[in-house]
Amino acid sequence: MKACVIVFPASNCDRDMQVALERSMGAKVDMVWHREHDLSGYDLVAVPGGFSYGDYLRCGAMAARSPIMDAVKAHADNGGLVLGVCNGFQVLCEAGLLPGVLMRNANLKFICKDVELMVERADTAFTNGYEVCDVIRVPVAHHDGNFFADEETLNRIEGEGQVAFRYVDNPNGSLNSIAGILNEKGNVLGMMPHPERLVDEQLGGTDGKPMFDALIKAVA
Amino acid sequence: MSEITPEVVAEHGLSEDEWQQVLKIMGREPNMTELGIFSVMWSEHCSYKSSKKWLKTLPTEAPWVICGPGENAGIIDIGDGQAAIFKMESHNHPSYIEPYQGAATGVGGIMRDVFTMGARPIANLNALRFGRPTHEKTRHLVAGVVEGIGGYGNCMGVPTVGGECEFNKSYDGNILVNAMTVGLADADNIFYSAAAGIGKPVVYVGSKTGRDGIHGATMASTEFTEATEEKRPTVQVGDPFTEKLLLEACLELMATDAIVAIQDMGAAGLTSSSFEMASKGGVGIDMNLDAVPQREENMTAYEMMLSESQERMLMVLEPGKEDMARAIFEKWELDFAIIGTLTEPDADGIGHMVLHQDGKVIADLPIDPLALASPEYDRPWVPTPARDVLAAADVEAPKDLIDALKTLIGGANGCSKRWIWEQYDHMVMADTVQRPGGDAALVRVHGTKKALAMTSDVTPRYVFADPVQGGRQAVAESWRNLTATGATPMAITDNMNFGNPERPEIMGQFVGACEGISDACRALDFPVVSGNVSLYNETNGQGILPTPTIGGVGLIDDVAKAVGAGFTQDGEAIVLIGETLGHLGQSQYLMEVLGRDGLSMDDGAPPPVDLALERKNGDFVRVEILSGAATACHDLSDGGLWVALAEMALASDIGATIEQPGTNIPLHAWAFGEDQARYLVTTPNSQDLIQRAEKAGVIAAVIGTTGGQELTFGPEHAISLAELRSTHEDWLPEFMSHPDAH
Amino acid sequence: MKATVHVTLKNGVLDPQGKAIGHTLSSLGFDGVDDVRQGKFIELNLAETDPAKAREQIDAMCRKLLANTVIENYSIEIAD
Amino acid sequence: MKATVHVTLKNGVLDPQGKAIGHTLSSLGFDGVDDVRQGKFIELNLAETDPAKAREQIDAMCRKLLANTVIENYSIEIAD
Ligand SMILES: Nc1ncnc2c1ncn2[C@@H]1O[C@H](COP(=O)(O)OP(=O)(O)O)[C@@H](O)[C@H]1O
Ligand SMILES: [Mg+2]
Repeated sequence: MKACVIVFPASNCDRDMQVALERSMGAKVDMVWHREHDLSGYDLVAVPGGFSYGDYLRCGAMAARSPIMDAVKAHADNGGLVLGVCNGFQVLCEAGLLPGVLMRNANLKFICKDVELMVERADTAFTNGYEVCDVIRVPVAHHDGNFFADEETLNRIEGEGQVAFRYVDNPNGSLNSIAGILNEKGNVLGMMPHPERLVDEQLGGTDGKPMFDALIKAVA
Repeated sequence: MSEITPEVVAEHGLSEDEWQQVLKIMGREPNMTELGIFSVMWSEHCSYKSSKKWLKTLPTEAPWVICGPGENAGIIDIGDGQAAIFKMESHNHPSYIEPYQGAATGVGGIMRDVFTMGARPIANLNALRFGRPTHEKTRHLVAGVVEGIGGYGNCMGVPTVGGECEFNKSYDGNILVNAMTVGLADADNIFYSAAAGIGKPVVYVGSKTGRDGIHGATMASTEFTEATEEKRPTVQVGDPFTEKLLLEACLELMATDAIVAIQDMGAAGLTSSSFEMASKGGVGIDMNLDAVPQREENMTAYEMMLSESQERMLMVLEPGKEDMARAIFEKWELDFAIIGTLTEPDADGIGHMVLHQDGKVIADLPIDPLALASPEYDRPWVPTPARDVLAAADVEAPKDLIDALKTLIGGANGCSKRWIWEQYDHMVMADTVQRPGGDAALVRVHGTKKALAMTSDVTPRYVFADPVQGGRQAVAESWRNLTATGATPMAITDNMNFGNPERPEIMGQFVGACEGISDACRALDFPVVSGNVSLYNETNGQGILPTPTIGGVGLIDDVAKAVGAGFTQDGEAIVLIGETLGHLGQSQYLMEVLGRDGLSMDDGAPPPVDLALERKNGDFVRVEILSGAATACHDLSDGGLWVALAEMALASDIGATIEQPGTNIPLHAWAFGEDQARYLVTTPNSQDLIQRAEKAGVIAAVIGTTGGQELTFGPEHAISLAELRSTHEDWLPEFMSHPDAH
Repeated sequence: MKATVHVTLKNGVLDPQGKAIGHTLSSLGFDGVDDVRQGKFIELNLAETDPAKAREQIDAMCRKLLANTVIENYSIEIAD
Repeated sequence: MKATVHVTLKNGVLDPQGKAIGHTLSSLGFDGVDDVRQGKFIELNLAETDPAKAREQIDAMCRKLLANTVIENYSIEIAD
């Protein structure tokens, strides 16, 4: 297994993601600067949280046009795994790797707290450490996590079973309480909550760890 | 350029005496640019002219202090070759004028102070004080300030882990926004601001200079009147995105050996940064203003030197490293410009600041005479009259003790501040072990078992009633909050917010608070390593309550041994450490339940602070925590014993049964008195703990047992945790849901 | 050559900001306000002096960056 | 009655968003673009049918909520 974390200007959960991956892998995870073009050799590409380009214009919009994103697309097209968390999810939507868009939270406020997620899919490389209907506790920390897609897209996402996680108690107004979605092939996952923040008992829990353990197994 | 008339001099905030001194230093009449520079350098904000004399009396040394006040931030040794760098700073006036941007740029400024010394910021705190909840502006200010702090800190990816938030009429026209940053550096890679090395390049990095906040530093040093509120000087807009890039670029450059000296551009921007670097290094600077990156057209020298545009730094580089440094800043898409060189002092040993524009010398100022000869005042002061101690028996009992408890934990000041800290990313960087809501936050030192504990505290009504005791209490409470986690308190930063120092009563508050802070710092081995003064917090002659905010930092070697405030399991003994006398003067009970304002002499003296007792009790508690005997700990402060018990229950969702006290203190004084030096701990084995306390000469008594879903006080008074929780949690969200919040 | 791009959310796309503004306006006592929508506009200065070419360039900018055409419409105005 | 409010940053006030957009446009290869500024606009529908009164109402809304007059200017357009 070889994994990397993409770094955009003002990514700020890049180190957190690296630490969480390394903790499960026991091996070094590379950081890749957004101006690079090549991701060959990686099994997993993580697009981390943060405020790439200050969240200016639209969250994730400018990062989605970075040179590295062509390589991320190619990686995903070849069946490689891509995990986008928080700002990473926004970037993947803006780049067209995932459907829909993340709008401003319904209450217009930044929200940072633990939330409960219902696991909807336990048969993917990301989620097979959980069982369907498991309720896990993971923090959210975002201003724009309100998932929106037009009716047709939403029906398709639901019809194809692309919803990976739903909020038990919707904190941001997301349609159908969607917290994380997969692409059609199931090799790209985007989610607003931060599994990388709960992989350490000292920080309040380890409900995020099964995701990283599962990813390591998936490509071992 | 306009002519210098007495009016122009007065507009620049210089008194007649100061103007005469300017003429003497210059040996001629200065031009406008030069006058502007004098004006900002000698403003209260930059020169500390009213406070210097008293700040010098604060204890600043300890074996673990690497750098005390005088640099951008204070530095302490936390072992293993690591250092913690921290400071607190106010952005009060700008936040009142434009709450979002004022608070945001305050956070940006304090983070720059910390990373300019080579530290990566690892945590932010914020101490907020607003006017009455019923004041028409309060909601709008709360909403904007909180959003601004979050907007900046969240984007930077630095967790905001603690703070305070209080409401009081005295802040109606002068809110307080004090922001603190704690950073982490290698002890052998710290950067200072003294310039050295004649001929070395002076480099400007970061954002371009615009006409932002010109005269911000002088604004922070004058009283508000209705007229100044109308004038509304240009507000600075923060750009946290650029600051995040600046942070990463600076840290990248700091990992090389290119930097001789570095200084952020804060208040009075290019002026104070360049003068400070040159003065500390005993050199001069030749500066070419044409090379300064500019955002707007036709900027004058005056504007460039006084601009407070954010997200900028000034450094001196080793010659030959310019290209390497430029490449780093270009990678991070930031401006990089060589704008000057260090020059020899003149024949009298005085360095000169020589500014060039369009090929001409447009200003020439002697650095030290200007920077060091800024006036120092011994302002007249009168001590605050002492108040009598209010006997508990003379303080009216509430109709119902549980209702009184609900008032205390469910009002503006006692309620949960969750609505605030849930808008702050308090977990980013994945090292926040104790999140907001406890006594002190705990942030792990990345990759180690160690953690830093941090808290901010002051009880302004105590300081008002007795500045000396109030000053002591602020430091003691900070020390207690750190201790309650198991950490060893290390050092403090202070942020002295007061009214107009030209009034002897106000100056007396300042002098008294300094004395109290000094006493406590000495007694507790808890030196002051950095700080900030904000005076003239006064509107139309109405001053704020004196508010010397204390930011405390402590260290715990093994964070696994730390405890929280929440009860950990059913059936444990609850032990009260310290003596309960039922002191109700200046108490939260007096204010919130009886509706007094604390201003009248009848509201009594604040609780006295016995520093030897603080130390004895705190040291005892810390040992009990680290040995594992104490499973939870909370200090007693606002609202006293019952409030502390309620907070412990709410932090855990475990109730408690409290026994009737076996004393002759009136029950309401027992419940809500604010005697100092007290803690609550829980333990599975109280006998042993009490025995050890006796041996140490510490007063300790079992007062109840944890368990259940209620808090029961004797047979007669009980409240369910559910009711307690909604009372505590609902006030702030409900208050802020009103449309005035916009 | 100065130009302005207006970006609006497509019909049927949720507008949390517009909704919140509408709500606040009515709780502030402004009655009879509805259909509140928020959009953004971007003003820029182009070196290009030919209006047709400028429009083409800006159109490309919009498709590439300024608007997310999945949820947003845009319109271009060129100052003359 | 339909109306639109345009809110812009005052002259000289830093516009971080505009700055970042300008930067990204040039790294995407769009040359000769400068002075990028971002603003917002709010469209609303008023029950009021008298244009003068509508304008007055909207002006009050701007001062109370829609614009931050410390750093922003606003302008009102009423559709006829
Ligand atoms: N403005 C704020 N920002 C972040 N945390 C806050 C703020 N105000 C209060 N808190 C948190 O709420 C808790 C209670 O605050 P406070 O009553 O001041 O504590 P204490 O009495 O122990 O000093 C603390 O954990 C504090 O950090
Ligand atoms: Mg406390």
